[in-house]
Amino acid sequence: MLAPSPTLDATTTTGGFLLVLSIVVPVAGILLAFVLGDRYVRLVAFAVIPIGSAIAVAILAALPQGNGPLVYLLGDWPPPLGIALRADGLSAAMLAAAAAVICAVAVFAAADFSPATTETRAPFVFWILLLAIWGALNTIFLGGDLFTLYVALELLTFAAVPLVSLEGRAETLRAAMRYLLFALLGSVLYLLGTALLYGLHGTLDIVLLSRRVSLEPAALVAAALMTTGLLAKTALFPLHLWLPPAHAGAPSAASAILSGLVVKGSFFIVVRLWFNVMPGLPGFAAAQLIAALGGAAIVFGSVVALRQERLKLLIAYSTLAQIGYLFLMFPLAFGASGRLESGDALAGGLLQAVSHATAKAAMFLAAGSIYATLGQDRIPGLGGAGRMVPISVLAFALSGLALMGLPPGGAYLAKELLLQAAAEQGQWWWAVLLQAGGIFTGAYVLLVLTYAMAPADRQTTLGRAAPRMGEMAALALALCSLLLGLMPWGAYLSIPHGDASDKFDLATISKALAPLLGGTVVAILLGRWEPPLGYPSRWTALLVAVGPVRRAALALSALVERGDKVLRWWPTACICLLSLAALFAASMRVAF
Amino acid sequence: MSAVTVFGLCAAAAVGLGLYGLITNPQPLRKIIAFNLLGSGVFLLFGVVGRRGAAASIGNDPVPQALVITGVVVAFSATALAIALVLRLFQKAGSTTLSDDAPPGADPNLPGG
Amino acid sequence: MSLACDIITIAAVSAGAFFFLAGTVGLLRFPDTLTRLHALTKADNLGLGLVVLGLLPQAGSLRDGLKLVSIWLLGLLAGATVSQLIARTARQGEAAK
Amino acid sequence: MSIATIFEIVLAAVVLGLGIWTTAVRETYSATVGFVAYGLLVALIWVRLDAVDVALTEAAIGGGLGGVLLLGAAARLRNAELMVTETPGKVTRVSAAALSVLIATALAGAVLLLPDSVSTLAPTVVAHAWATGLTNPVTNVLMAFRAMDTMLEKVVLLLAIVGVWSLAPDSAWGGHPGPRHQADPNGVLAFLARLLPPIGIVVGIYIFWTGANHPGGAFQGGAILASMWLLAIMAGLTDTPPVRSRRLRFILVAGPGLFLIVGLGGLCFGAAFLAYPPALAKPLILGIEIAMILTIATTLGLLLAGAPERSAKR
Repeated sequence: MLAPSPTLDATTTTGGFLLVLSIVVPVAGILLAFVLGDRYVRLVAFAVIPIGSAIAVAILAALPQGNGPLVYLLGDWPPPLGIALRADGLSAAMLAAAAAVICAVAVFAAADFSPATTETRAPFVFWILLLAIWGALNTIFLGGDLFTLYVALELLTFAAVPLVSLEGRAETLRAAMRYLLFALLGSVLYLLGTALLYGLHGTLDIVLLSRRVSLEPAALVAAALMTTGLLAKTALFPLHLWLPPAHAGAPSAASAILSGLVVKGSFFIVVRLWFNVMPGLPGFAAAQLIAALGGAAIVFGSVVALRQERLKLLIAYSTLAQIGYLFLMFPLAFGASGRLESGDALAGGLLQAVSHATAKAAMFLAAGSIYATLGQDRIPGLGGAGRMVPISVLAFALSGLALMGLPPGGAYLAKELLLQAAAEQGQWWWAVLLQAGGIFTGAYVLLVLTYAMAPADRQTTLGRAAPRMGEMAALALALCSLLLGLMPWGAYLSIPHGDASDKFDLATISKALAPLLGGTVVAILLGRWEPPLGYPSRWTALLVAVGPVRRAALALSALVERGDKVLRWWPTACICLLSLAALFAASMRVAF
Repeated sequence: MSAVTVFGLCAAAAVGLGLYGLITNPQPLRKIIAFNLLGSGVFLLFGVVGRRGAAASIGNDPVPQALVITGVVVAFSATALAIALVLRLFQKAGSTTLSDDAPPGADPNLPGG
Repeated sequence: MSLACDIITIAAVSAGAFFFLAGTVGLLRFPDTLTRLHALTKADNLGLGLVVLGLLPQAGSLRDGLKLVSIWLLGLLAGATVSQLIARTARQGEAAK
Repeated sequence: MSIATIFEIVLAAVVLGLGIWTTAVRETYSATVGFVAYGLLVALIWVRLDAVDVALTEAAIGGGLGGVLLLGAAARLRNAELMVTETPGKVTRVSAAALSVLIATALAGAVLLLPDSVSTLAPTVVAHAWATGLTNPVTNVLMAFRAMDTMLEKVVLLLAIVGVWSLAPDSAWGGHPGPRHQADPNGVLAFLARLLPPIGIVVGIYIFWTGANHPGGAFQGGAILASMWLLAIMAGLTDTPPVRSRRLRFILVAGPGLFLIVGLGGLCFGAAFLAYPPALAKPLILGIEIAMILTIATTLGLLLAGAPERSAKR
């Protein structure tokens, strides 16, 4: 992260206009697509996406040339009166990730949502909302004002909810409704916090606030409310009631966007809030609390994921676990003193977010192709997928490897940075969770691959052939995630040199093997389904040998699943939300 | 007691009421109404904050006022979208319950698509 | 002059408030829709009219006065239409029973 | 204690009483009616807080259009209420109440304990009013200093329309939103729908026009225009336009579109994106607002009408 230099905050820097364009171009696309309608909707999206991506690349290129963040003052009004857009390394990384995912999803969806000669509902809605999500995310990554961020968050919600219910079935409508209501609750809590902060300091500008915020009761209440509100929108355990049905019920292209990008929007604002707006406020206890929720999410989400019968639900629950993973960086970055200590950990966390965005989107796209070809996505019925849609299965496997944290993936580099920070600060318990996260990911990826590589138990294909372009888009995105560790991140995130993944020695290999081997064990213990036909009898013998342990493990995981049902009940989730707000306020109080 | 105190308390109470209603009311439409109560409480809080900032012969800081007007529009759009969803859900499923159909502990439903 | 104005204001607004009070009590206490409507329209027509009448002497300019009167007229119009509609719906509801 | 304070306390108590009633009453329809009354009284609170712009908005939305929206939904959902829905148990209710009280108390404490050194932008806003030539400070903030928020908010409205439309059945896409209203052409409603709109349109435009220098503005005026349109629709005098109508689509993006174009003009030829040259500021802002009032009125009307239900006649 580049340190914001105080003198540069209040003037527009050269190249600042790029920030405006990265918001304005998708917005213009929305308006144009809405007016033209008919078969032009997709055309407009395809015209806007390359331009927007070029702008993201231009920002990436422009940032290292200045000595500080890019700044643009909207209307030439300096804060606190006006609104500033700012791009630091974090924003640039997220902008690039968003552009990559949007491009891949657009290629994937080109066939699914191709407009007919007369206008039809689904393509019209999908392409407009895709551009809307992009515009909203760019605003979130660049916005320098807490209220602008609120409007952008709402823009994101309004774009995401109709995507969930695009297919119009009753259960997707129900999922969309729960998502909308819970997200609205989250954003209202965020807005409450903004009101208090304005009352305290008379500004909502992030840089100005960071200089003014001090330890006051009202600031604590504001920080706690805003954090919990954003966590509800991010679906951090136990506030995940809306996520699994919403992400699993949406069309695959939409699921990829929702899971890969939309939850990162509110996550990014949490990061801004904790690291930029009020770095002195949260403190040790609150950082431990937020990461504890993350740890719980990893264990809980992974165990429930392993019990899912449908592939898309499995991936949705895995998103839940991966979201938890993102929050492990908080205590490592803040350190025992409660001050921002390790920029490495922050860089690791953001890198994790970027690599999850790409890998998870690739995974959903691959699952979408598999689903379309097989006509269903029951995991025990995946047999034959390896032959029918080899590219998609490969994309699934590669994105799985990237998520597990295998070199040279972005997640690998992120995990190394976080482990290093954990070792330096003696917070070994987070190191354990970091490894556990990789192992659990290994478990469900291996589980799915085992069935996908098995021979088909029937010859007929029920669905239609997946379009080749879509499969390639998923593969490209998965490769992108797997190669993230090789990118020159130094200019954007504070990553120490010499840590790059060009040393493939024994230690690296053993690190790579740990999630695979551990994952196999976990998959055997917690996988619910009978092994697929045609597998060697040794496999069955092994299952018999570990029978009692496996039964116990399965009973335990059944219990966890029942717990998930309770937590996903509306009143329980809301009560958890309010309790968390109280807990955060209390833990922040402890800190000083 | 000044207007700031009275209405500040009123705003906080409206937030509390809205939260309670949002949690405990089972019907989506009632949840939407509760969300609007909650929202109006938050907006009033902005108003109280702005009233404290009365200066330069303006009775209420114009910036929070502008934020509230924007917020009211957003909240209204949210209400409209939520109501359209509820109506469509009712039309499609014949009920407006938000909970999953599967009873707790049972296997998840087989694919519906 | 201003004293006379104030007296008119106090008298008329108080009378208006009384009609509003009476109308509200009627709305809450009367047994069926039609009688309740009767109470309500009294509050609208007379109460609002008297309040507007009382405020007229306090109006700063002719424009403000016109605004006040038009508020009363619009209130009358809306009240009359809505009570008509409610009464009609109520009668249909009775006929259906 | 002055009379004003007593009035304020009574007002707050009545508002809260209505809020409690709205939350606690059994029937959804009653709750809706309670909420409409609540919204209107909250507008009075805004007047007492000396925020007349917000009061107008709150009255138009909280009590007005929002009320119509909720009442319409409650009427259509009457049958749904008969079905048994899972009511949370006592433990849940008590803990929910306890937590809500806790949060409300914390908030009340936070507000009342705000430091005495008041932080406000009011003097800054007034000091920069020269830049636009408008004297209503709220309009200045909305249209100049925080113009980005206002533009994005218009995009939010557009997305709400897309979201509502997306709920249409595939067969009805492109058709008319909402049910076709039938009313006795010689009845009272039709009479009112002929008599009121001319007055309403004048009032709406007045509120919009006066917004440059006095409380009012595009949104408040647009809400009144929208309600006049809805009245005509409900009286069966006119129908909602089919959603595939190109002209309708154009009106719906006119506001944010013009905003964007003016903003880009500032980026290319002026000081910055969304910066107005001082000499042209007033006409530019008024131009954007004229486009916006059309967009807002149409958007609000269509949000109330709902998803397309009837396919357009070919």
